[in-house]
Parts: sequence; structure tokens; C-alpha cells
Amino acid sequence: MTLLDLSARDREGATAIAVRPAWDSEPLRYLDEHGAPVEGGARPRPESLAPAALLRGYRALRFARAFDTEATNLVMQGRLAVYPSCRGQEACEVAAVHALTEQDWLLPTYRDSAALVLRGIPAVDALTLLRGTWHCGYDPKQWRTMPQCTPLATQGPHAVGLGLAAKLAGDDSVALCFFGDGSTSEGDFHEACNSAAVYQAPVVFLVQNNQYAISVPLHKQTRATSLADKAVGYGMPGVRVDGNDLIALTAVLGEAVDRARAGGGPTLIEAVTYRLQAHTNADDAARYRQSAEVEYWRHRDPIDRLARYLTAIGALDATVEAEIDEECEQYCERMRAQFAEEPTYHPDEMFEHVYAEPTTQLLAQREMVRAEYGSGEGEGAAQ
Amino acid sequence: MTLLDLSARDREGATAIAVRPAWDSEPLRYLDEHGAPVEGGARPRPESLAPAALLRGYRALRFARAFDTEATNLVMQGRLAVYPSCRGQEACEVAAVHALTEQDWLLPTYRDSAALVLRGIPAVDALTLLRGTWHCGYDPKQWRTMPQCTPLATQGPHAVGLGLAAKLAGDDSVALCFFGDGSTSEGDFHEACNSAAVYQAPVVFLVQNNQYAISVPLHKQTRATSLADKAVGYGMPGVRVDGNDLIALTAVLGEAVDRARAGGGPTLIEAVTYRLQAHTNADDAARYRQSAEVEYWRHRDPIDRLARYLTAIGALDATVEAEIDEECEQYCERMRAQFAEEPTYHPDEMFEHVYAEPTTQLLAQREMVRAEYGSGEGEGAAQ
Amino acid sequence: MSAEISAPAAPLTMAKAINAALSDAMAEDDKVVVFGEDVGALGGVFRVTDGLTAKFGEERCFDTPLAEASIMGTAIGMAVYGFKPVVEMQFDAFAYPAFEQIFSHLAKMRNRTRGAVPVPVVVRIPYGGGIGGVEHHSDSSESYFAHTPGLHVVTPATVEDAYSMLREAIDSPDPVIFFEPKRLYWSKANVALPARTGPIGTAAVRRPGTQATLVCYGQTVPICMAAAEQAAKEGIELEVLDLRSLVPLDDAAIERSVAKTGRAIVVHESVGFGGFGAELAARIAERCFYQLEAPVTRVAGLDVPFPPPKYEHWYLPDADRVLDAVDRALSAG
Amino acid sequence: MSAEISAPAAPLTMAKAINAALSDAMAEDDKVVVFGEDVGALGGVFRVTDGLTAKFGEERCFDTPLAEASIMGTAIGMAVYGFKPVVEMQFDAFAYPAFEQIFSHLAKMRNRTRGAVPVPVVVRIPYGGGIGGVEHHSDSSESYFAHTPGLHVVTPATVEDAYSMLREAIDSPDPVIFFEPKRLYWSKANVALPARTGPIGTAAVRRPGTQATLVCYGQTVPICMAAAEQAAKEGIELEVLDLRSLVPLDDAAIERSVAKTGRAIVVHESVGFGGFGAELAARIAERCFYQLEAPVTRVAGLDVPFPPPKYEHWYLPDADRVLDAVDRALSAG
Ligand SMILES: Cc1ncc(C[n+]2csc(CCOP(=O)(O)OP(=O)(O)O)c2C)c(N)n1
Ligand SMILES: Cc1ncc(C[n+]2csc(CCOP(=O)(O)OP(=O)(O)O)c2C)c(N)n1
Ligand SMILES: [Mg+2]
Ligand SMILES: [Mg+2]
Repeated sequence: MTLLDLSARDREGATAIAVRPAWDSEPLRYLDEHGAPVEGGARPRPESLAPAALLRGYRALRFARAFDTEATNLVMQGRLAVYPSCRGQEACEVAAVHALTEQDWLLPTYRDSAALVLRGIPAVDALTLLRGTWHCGYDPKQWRTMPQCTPLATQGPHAVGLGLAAKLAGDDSVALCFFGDGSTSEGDFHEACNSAAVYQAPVVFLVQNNQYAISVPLHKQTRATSLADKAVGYGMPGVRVDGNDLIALTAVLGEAVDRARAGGGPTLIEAVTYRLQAHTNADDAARYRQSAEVEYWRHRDPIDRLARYLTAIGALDATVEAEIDEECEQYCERMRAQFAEEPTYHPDEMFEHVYAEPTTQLLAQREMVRAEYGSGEGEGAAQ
Repeated sequence: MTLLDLSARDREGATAIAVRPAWDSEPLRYLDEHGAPVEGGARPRPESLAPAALLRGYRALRFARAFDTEATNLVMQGRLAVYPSCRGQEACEVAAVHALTEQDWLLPTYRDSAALVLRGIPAVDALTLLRGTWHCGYDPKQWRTMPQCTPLATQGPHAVGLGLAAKLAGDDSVALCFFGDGSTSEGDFHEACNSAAVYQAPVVFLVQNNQYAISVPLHKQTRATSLADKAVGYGMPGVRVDGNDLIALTAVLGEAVDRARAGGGPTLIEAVTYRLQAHTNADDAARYRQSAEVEYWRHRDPIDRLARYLTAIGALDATVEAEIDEECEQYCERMRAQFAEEPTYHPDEMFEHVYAEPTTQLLAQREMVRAEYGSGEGEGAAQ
Repeated sequence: MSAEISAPAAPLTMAKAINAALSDAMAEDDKVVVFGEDVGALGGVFRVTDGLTAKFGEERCFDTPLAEASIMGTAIGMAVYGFKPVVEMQFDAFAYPAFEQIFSHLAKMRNRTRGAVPVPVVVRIPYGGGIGGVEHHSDSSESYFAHTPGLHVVTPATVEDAYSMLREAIDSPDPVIFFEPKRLYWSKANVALPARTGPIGTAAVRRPGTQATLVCYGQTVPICMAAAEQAAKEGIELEVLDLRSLVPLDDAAIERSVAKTGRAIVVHESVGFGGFGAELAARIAERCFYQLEAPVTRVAGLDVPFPPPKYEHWYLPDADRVLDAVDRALSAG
Repeated sequence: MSAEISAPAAPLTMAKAINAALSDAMAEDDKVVVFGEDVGALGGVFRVTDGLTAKFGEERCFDTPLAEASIMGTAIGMAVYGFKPVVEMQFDAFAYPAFEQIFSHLAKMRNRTRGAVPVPVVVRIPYGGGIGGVEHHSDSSESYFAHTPGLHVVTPATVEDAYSMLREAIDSPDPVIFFEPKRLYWSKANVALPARTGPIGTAAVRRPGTQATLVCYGQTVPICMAAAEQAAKEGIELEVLDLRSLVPLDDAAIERSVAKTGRAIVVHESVGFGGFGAELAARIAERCFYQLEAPVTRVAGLDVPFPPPKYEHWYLPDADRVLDAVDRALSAG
């Protein structure tokens, strides 16, 4: 029995059954996959359609792609411990970061390294976790960006706490929290959305539905046709938007952020996109998906789509593209240089910041490790 | 900003926002609070409207009330350790049990002792947990009734497992799982509903929305106007029904159980009812609710409502009432007698069934306690 | 207003002392917020937060949706922002849904951010048995937390400590798991508030003695005091050491006492196997190896799920079991 | 079909041995079902369930929604019905969301129903470090489970044991937490399957010795073997005792060995403070008090959150640390 049957049976009046409004089945777009505006689609703010604004977004998309490509090279060269690529999802990364002010909080996952550098965090600091040199390489308070979260959906309640704190402190900052499609099945996702709605906390829950949780396709995560449907149960607005359409994303995120800032509470956004690379460099996607599917999505690439539109309206040409190539190449060169040299480590680091003051037990252990280190045993242990 | 504003703004087409269909705001009924049939309400099966069927339901309601009242007396006499009353919620208890066959599984909470005795479990066994004589006093497999669950919502995944197991085993039994309104905020509730929908497991999730989680009112648990709205996000049917209307409940539960049995997957049902007593005998409801509110609900008592209807259709009169009084009184007398005598306990019980075979460590501890027990220290320790 | 609570006419219960500590901390620092299940209008199922919402408003003490992981995660987010959340887990076993938030975030945030993000959250957990609770209402879960680096784990045994240690916990820059011994909520003492006892990380000798040391904390302190009392009647002088803090642990105080007595009995209510008493016994045996005249023995909860009310008196350590262990220790070696 | 996997031509990795155990158990008993995150088409992130869906179909080996508590609770429900679920927690730290289901239900169901409802669920948890995993991918959580009555807790250290112990675990009427030492997944041995070694609850002497006993399990067994090898070169004969099973614990084997050697060093990777090694050290010190010639020492993970890849070699116990402890033990007393 499908939802459709049900709504049908409902119209016969058998019982009152809540079903998802049919008009919400198509994700909201501004551009179709060929970069042409669609009828009755998203309603961006006029100023966001100004060529300069669009070009800023495009530059960011290209930058995100370049960063992601370079990080992928670095992991293949063994300069990173692991790298989860966001290739194909750059529009979500860019739209999210651009929707926020410096005062707003961003809660990224392991997938969102591009968002970190888009926020301005230096690449070496942004990639510290994935390089394996520390758990978090930047100051989350300085950047108003929490450490990348790995335990799925556990960042959700943190976003609620940050939002609620801002609300209680009378500060109008907003917390934007990234999730993957798979993580919406976790209890913490539910508890966070439900609590945020009850508190009317200024939070935007952005689910990047890239169709897979490692190898598990969306239809094994939910029986609903949209992850945004979950918003209904939380009594908050829910929007399903094309995650490869920067203009539509910008419109939807802008509205959600404004609502949150104005005291209108949280919004759940499902951005429909696709993970063009494997889950991480360690994953073998061939085991669970067809190249034809990947091809289908390559033709829906968020960058090409905006490029076509910008070219059509005359905002983009070969010269600008060349400029952008140049910018990106310079950035990536710096990255390569920075990652070429291995930093030095000292075992003392492990014992610092476990507590504000190390316990006597920790001091004793630090001494033990220092002694080994001095005697070269520390390194020895590395072999 | 309220959901209503949103749907309004949506019709203006600002963005596609999933909102709860307005027609689902009123709980489904068959009888109004005065016991008169309503227009365009629930559609019970004809046979369920037969006087004999209705009278069976009424007897069960009266029996549940009598049992609950007697248990409340027993706890006041110190014969039970604690008792969470279901007074006012009897229609949910009766409808749930009557919706199932002996082969179906029931997953009760601490609140659902009445459902246990309605299933046929002897009162002493049903009340073992609350008497404090053991954790569970009946054989869950014999009665196809899981132990009463206290960690909120944790029984949800068990229902999914039982349902999925039946489905895989090609047996058409169904699992019906009780929840309270508060427990819908727990992650396990979400994970259970979502997984059940994905597996299309034969499960019925019945939320008794009795308006409070101990002292916390519903509006602090959810921002949505119905708990059934959560069904939308799971892609399963959701129904909001008057939990004090046995006929409507029977119709809704019957449909859900049939659907599950036929392979149509799970259903989420919100039964709108009210907890007439305090959370438990240990609770002081005066701290968080007005007697006026309690009065309001007294006038919506599920038993009176059905009685009025039955009397109106001539299926109930003083003689039948007297018969029922008599039955109930006899049952309660037996209960009083059974609970008058304290059972004897032996400390060995604690060590049994920790594992299939006690470990050497457990055998040693059992010896220690036996020695104390023999020497009277065991009792000594009780003082 | 908090003053009125702070200078009790009558003897004070531990529950009221904790309430006063919360009230005084909230009055002094408006970044201190209290939330959890039923902590508002009801004042908590043990009435420990009684009156706080009335006194400080819904924004300072509020009821949350029924979701422990989210309560914990919300507290973490608020602490990151700059608040000092004091959250209540209604009963020991109901903190389990919050384990991931506690183990993977609360305990690690400071370390993983190189000290940039401390999370000074206080997690109040009423723990232990002896109140006739049905299943899941009597667990002692301190061993799980004490094994998790990044958390401070403390539990008071006296009314004065309940007040003082909670104030210390709220002042602490580190996350503190504050175990409240349920059975002692209604224990009374005449204490003038605001009282301050020793800082977190220090143990206290509750009764000096020479022949053996009873190492205990929280619920088992009064039991060890009773045992020492009885022993004294037979001329046996036992020292009762109340740890107060499991993490950080006061090794020096333990060694000082055992070096003096040469014998140690570790007493706690939590399951014995793999319990915190194992850490204590192992440390004492290792560090006092040459002073010990008898094996360190443990008196702890049995290695079974916490039993039903009618059985708990057989499960819970009591003075008799402690004295049996003392006899074994004294007759040994 | 399982036969083909069951008689390996080439030497077998531990990962393949576990795969074979699952395959053989599924072939023998159609009540055995395997589920978890990515265990289907992908064959698990460590490929331990590789080919099971192809061989037995989606109904016997399937991917679940991404929700550990629900995976665990579903397994409990299926076990109540009569299935024998073997579930995978993808990594140690990702079992934390399932703690409540494990502690409050899986561990207690048999006891609370007076034996009426056994729940023979096997929970496979890849654990420990040494694979360069980023945070949350290298925890050793055995101490939490071993402290929880009602669970059996085991971990293999050899390819043969990996096969045999998993078969035993699946055959067991009790819930078993089966810790898989990640670092040893690719360790190889020539074993003919189906192999059966000792039953759950028995330890194994991996190397006989006379001067000190190295008590270890899972990830630290090869480390202790290496240490014993080095020591032998200096004429020191160490006995290596692989516990295999933490619960039930083979007290007799431990006592036998320590009675002989008079010295014990407990070695595990999990955080030392309040870790399972504390239980081992406490038991040995208590039960072998008069045979011990030196304090029981522990070599364990440091009391800090598991560090990043570049630091883990300093965190993990290694042969050098074990030998330092051996030196201390031998020079003592
Ligand atoms: C609680 C938890 N369980 C399991 C994992 C292991 N894991 C890491 S990523 C992943 C898939 C997540 O999928 P999704 O949420 O869609 O995010 P994506 O990787 O696609 O961006 C899994 C299962 C984890 N990190 N945390
Ligand atoms: C996981 C968990 N957290 C907290 C509790 C303590 N507790 C017991 S009943 C209750 C309220 C439950 O409310 P609801 O779900 O509406 O059920 P009701 O009691 O109203 O039937 C709470 C908070 C618990 N039993 N389990
Ligand atoms: Mg995904
Ligand atoms: Mg309720």
C-alpha cells in the first residue's frame, strides 16, 4: 500500500490520514539542469540575482571544487589520513556559508571541509582532522564553526544549544547544521529537530541528500518520498530544494535564516544532490552503484549549471573563467606547499586539555611517555 | 510564525513548504462527548457496531476501570511499590487488546497494566513489576506480551524486531506498541517508526496522548498540533483519533492491524486522551495542572460516553450494569485476597537467569548471600 | 531570595542543600541555567529543583522535551556559547540514552579543540538503590563515567558536601558528573549555608582509625560509618575514608591511610565486577604493596542486574558485609 | 557453498575467518541473520560480511537504516521471536548510541523474565586503534560491557579463535559482545576450517613461561608475544595468557599461571583508569596475595581521549612498555 492509495482512501473519507502534500514532490528549483530558469520555481531575492552576486557564488563554487580536488590529490599522495569528498555537493557548501554572517554558527560534518575553507579557515587548519595531526585544527569560537562532527547527527543537539543560547542571550545569531541523508535515521536528528521546534530556536537544519549513506541508498533510509516531510511532525517549515541549484538554495536558505533570526524558529531543508566520488578514498563505490547513475548526475553538476546561466546572461566569459582558474591554481599551489612539509609532534600534546588542570595521574603518565620519547622508544613504538 | 502563516505564505507560492493538512486537526470520532454519533466521523465495520460487540467492549472498559481502581487501592495500602494509573485511558487499553489476536504481540509500558489483565494475564502476575516482587511476572512468550517497558520508547525497536521477524518467518502476526506522548520525543521512537516503515514491518504504533509526561504538558513536547503528523516523515499512514471513543479507536486500530497483517506496513496512531490520576501515586499533580482541566476531562470519560450511547440504543440497562458491577466486584475481591498474603522470597532468585549457566563468580556470590541468609544476616540487612 | 534558603532554621536535608546550591549559583551567575525533565513546575521528581523556576523564571530553569541525548547535546551547545548548564538526568538508568553525547562530545571537546572549547556542564544524576525503586531506578553507573577521560566524577555523602561540591562543580571549567546518592536525599544535618568544604579531588577522613581503612563514597559512606561504630564496640578501630571525588582521585589520601592501617576494604554499591572498586583495589595493591598485611577486599553490589524492591536488601552492601570483610582482613596475614 | 570458504587454499586473514564463521553459521541455521550498516552490497567497511547477501539473500543479510539503537532493539525483538541475530556496530564509538538498548534490555531480558526470554544476540564490534583512524574510530569500550551483568564479552586474538569463538558466540544462549581487534583483521594464519578451539570462558596460554605472566586479550596478545620473544633473548621466560573471554572470566587459568610465576603484568589497550585491567589486577592481587613477589602492574592505554593518527603510537601499549613493566616486576621484592 502506498501513500498515494492512502490519500485516495482518505478522500473517500475512510479515516483522517496525514499524507504528504503532493505539490511538494518536486524539489524546488530556479534553474533546470541545463541552466535555464524554470516556471513558478524558487523566488530568489532580486539582489541575489545581480550578476555580481551570482558571480561571487560561482567563484565560490569553483574554489570549493578546486579545494576538494586538491584534497583528493593529497589523500592519494598519503598526505591526508582519509578524505570524504564533497564533489557534486559544492552548491550546498557555498549556499550554506554565504547564507550566514560571521556571527552565525556553522555545524559541519566530516563531509564539509569545503565549507570550512569557504568560511575563511586556512586549509591546513581545516584539514587537521583528516590529516590526522589533531582532532580539530581551528578555534571553533573564533570561526563560529564547530569541530567537524563524525558521530552522525550528534551535532544536531549542539546546534539547538547554540541557537537556544543565542535566543536566551538576546543575540540574533543563527545556527546552521549540516546533516547527511543517512543521519536523518538517527535518534539525535529527531531529538534535535523536535527540541528546536519546541524552543523555537534559531536553527536551520540542512540535510544534504546525496542519495547514499556510504553504500546504503536513500530508499533504505526512509519510506517517505522527501526527507523534508519530517518537518511536518516537528511543526516546522520543511523545504525540498534542488541541491545542485545554487540560486534556489540561496533563496531557500536565505528565507530560513531570516525566519530564524526574526524569531520564527527552525526550518528543515532537504537539498537533493549527489556524491560524485566514493564515500571516502577508502571506499569502493563500484560495489553498490552503477556508473550510469553517476553519469546521470555528472550532467547535473552544480557548477556547469550556474556557468551556463551566467554565460547566457553574459556575466561569464573565457577571461573571467581564466581569472578564476588562476586564483584556484594559486590557492592549490599554496596548499600543496603547506602539506609537503610534515609538522613535528610532541607526545605532551595528548595530555594537554584533557582537563583544565592535568591530574596527578596524567602528569605521571606524561613523564613516562616523555622518558620513552627522550630515549627514542616513543618513535620506536611507531614502527 | 505559526504553521498557519506558513501554509498561507505557501499558497502565495513563496516556497514549497510541507505543512500539516488542516483537515487533520480534529481527532477522528464516532461519538461526541455526550455519546451521540457525529457526522462524517470514523467508519467502524458494521459488525463492530452490533450491540453484543459494543457490550463486550463496555464490559472490558468497566473491568479495566475496576482493576485500575483496585490497584490504586492496593498501592495506597502499601501492597504495591508504585502504581501508574490508566484511569481515563481505558478505551485505549481495551481497543488495543481487542484489536489483536492471541498470536499478535503487545508491547506495553508501565502505564498499561490494564491491557495485561485484559489479555488474560492473572492480576498477581501482571502486577509483579509494580508490586516489586520481580521485574516481570508472566511469560512474555506464552502471552505474546513483552515485559512492561520503563525506559521510554525503547520498546519501539523491539516491536520492529518482532514484526520484522514475523514477516521474515512468513507468519502474519502483528506487533502493537504502546507509547506515551512524552516518549515520542525520544530518539528510539523515531528510529523505530522510521525503520518499521523502511522494512514495511507489521507494526502498529499507538501513542496514548494523555496530555502529560509526568508534569510536562504536550506543548513542551512538540510544536506540531498532532503527534500523528510524525507519520508523514516516515512515509506511513498517521491517524489522530479520539482516545476516549472506543468505537472510533476500534475502527482505526482495526484498519491499522488489517493493513499490517496484509503486508501494508506500519501505522502511527495518536489517541487523544487524558490521565485522570496523577502520574503515579507518588506524584503530586496539583503542582502542574488545574482541577478545572481535570473536570473538563471527567466529562469526557470514555466509559460514560459509551454507556450513554448503549443506553440510547437500548443495549444497556440497570440489570446489565448490575451484572457487570457484580463481575468486577468478584474480580477485585479475588485481587484483594491474592495481594493480602506476602509471597516469600529467596535470595537465590537474584542469581538465576543472569546467564543460562551461572558463572563461577556468581556461584561464589550466591554462597555468600546464602550464608548470610541462613545466619539471618540477610534479613538483618533488610532493616 | 536565595539568602532565605541559604540560612536554614531547621536541619537541612541533602535534597534541600542541593536545591540551595543551585539557587545560590543561579543568583550569583546568570549564566547558570538548569534544565531537564520535570525540573520546572514540578521541581523534579525528588523536588531538588523546587522553586527555581518561580524564583528565576522559565529562561533559567525549564522543562525540556523528553529526550536525554538532546538534553545533553543542548547543554554542550549552550556551554560552548558561554552558559553554565546544570542538567538533570531523572534517574541513573535514564542517562544511558545520553552516553554517546557524554562519551564522544562532553568528555572530549576540550581536548579535541586544544583547549579552545571547554564545556563546563554539570550533569546531575540521582543514583543507587535503597529506595524501593522498580527496575532501572536504582543503577550505580559511576564506573562507566570514571573510565572516560575528560570527565570529573564526584559524589557527596554529607549534606554539607552536597552543597559545597555542587557549587565547586558549577564553578569548575570541566564537565562534572555529579552523582546524587538517592538514599541520602532525606538525610539531615545542621549546616550553615553557604558552606564550603574541600575542593573537588580531595578525599575526607570521616572517622580516624588504625586497624583497617574502609574506602567508600556516596551511598556507602553511612554504611561504613555504621560498620566502624559497631567495630569500635569490639575494640576494632576502623578508618573511614570518603573519596568524594572519583575523578580526580586523591591517591595521596588513600596511600596515607593504608600506609597507616595496612589493610583496606573498598566498599561501593555499584556492580563489583569491573566496577570502580577494582580500580581502587588495584591501585592500593600496587602502590601499598609492601605495607599491606592482608589482601585488599571489595564489598560491592552483586554481579547481577539490580534486583526488585523486595530483594534489594540482599543486594546492597551493608554493615554486616563490611564487618565480615574486616574480619577476613584482620585474621589474614 | 560455505564449504568453499570453509577450506581455504591460501592462509586466511582474521577478517576472512570471521566471514567464514558467519557464512557457516548461516548455512547451518536459517535462524541466523546478519544486519547492520553497510553489511549488504558493500560487505561491511572491513569486508567482514562480504558475499553474505549474495549467498543467502537480502532476508538473511541486510543493510539497516542508520540507527544503532534501532539496530540493537530490532535484534532484541527478533531474538525474542526466535531468530539469532548477529549485528554489526560499524566502529567501537558508534555502539554508544545503542548503550541503553544493550544495558537496559539486552543484558537484563533473561533475568527480568526469570529465564522465559533469552536473547541470543551477537553484537560484533570492531575495536581498538593502530589503524590510523581519525577520532571515534579507535576506542576500546570493553570495560563498559564487562561491568554490565548479563552480557558475555569476548575477543579473539588468533585467526582460529576468530572463527571458533564467533561460532561459539552464535551458538550461545546468552547475548555476546564480540570484540573484533581491528588491527588484527589482516593478520594471517594457515587454519583449516571449520575449526573449534576452547569454549567461551576459557583462557589460553599462548606461550609458557616461568618468571612472570603477561595477562592480555585481543589487540595486545601479539604485543605480549613480541615482548616475550625479546625477553627470551635475554633469558627471561615470560608466560603469555590470552584471556579470550572477559566475561565469563577464567579465574582458574589466571591463578594457575600467577601461582607459578609469582608476577603478573596486565596489558590492554583500553584506557587504564577504571579499565578492565583494574579488575584483573585487583583479582590477582586479592587471590594470589601470598604468591605474589611483586605488585601487579598494568600496561594500558593512557588516560586521555584516543589521540589522532600521528600520535597513536605513543598511546598504544607496545613491547617496550611491556618489557619496562617486566623489568620493574622482576627487580621488585
Ligand atoms: C553514530 C554513527 N554511526 C555510524 C557511523 C559510521 N559512518 C560514517 S559516515 C556514514 C554514512 C553517513 O551517511 P550520510 O548521513 O548520508 O552522510 P554522507 O556521508 O553521505 O555525507 C556512516 C554509517 C558514524 N560516523 N556515526
Ligand atoms: C529514557 C527515560 N527517561 C526518563 C524516564 C522517567 N519517566 C518515567 S515516566 C516519564 C513520563 C513519560 O510520559 P509519557 O511518555 O507521556 O507517558 P505517560 O507516563 O504519560 O503514560 C518519565 C520522564 C524514563 N522512564 N525513561
Ligand atoms: Mg549521504
Ligand atoms: Mg503522557
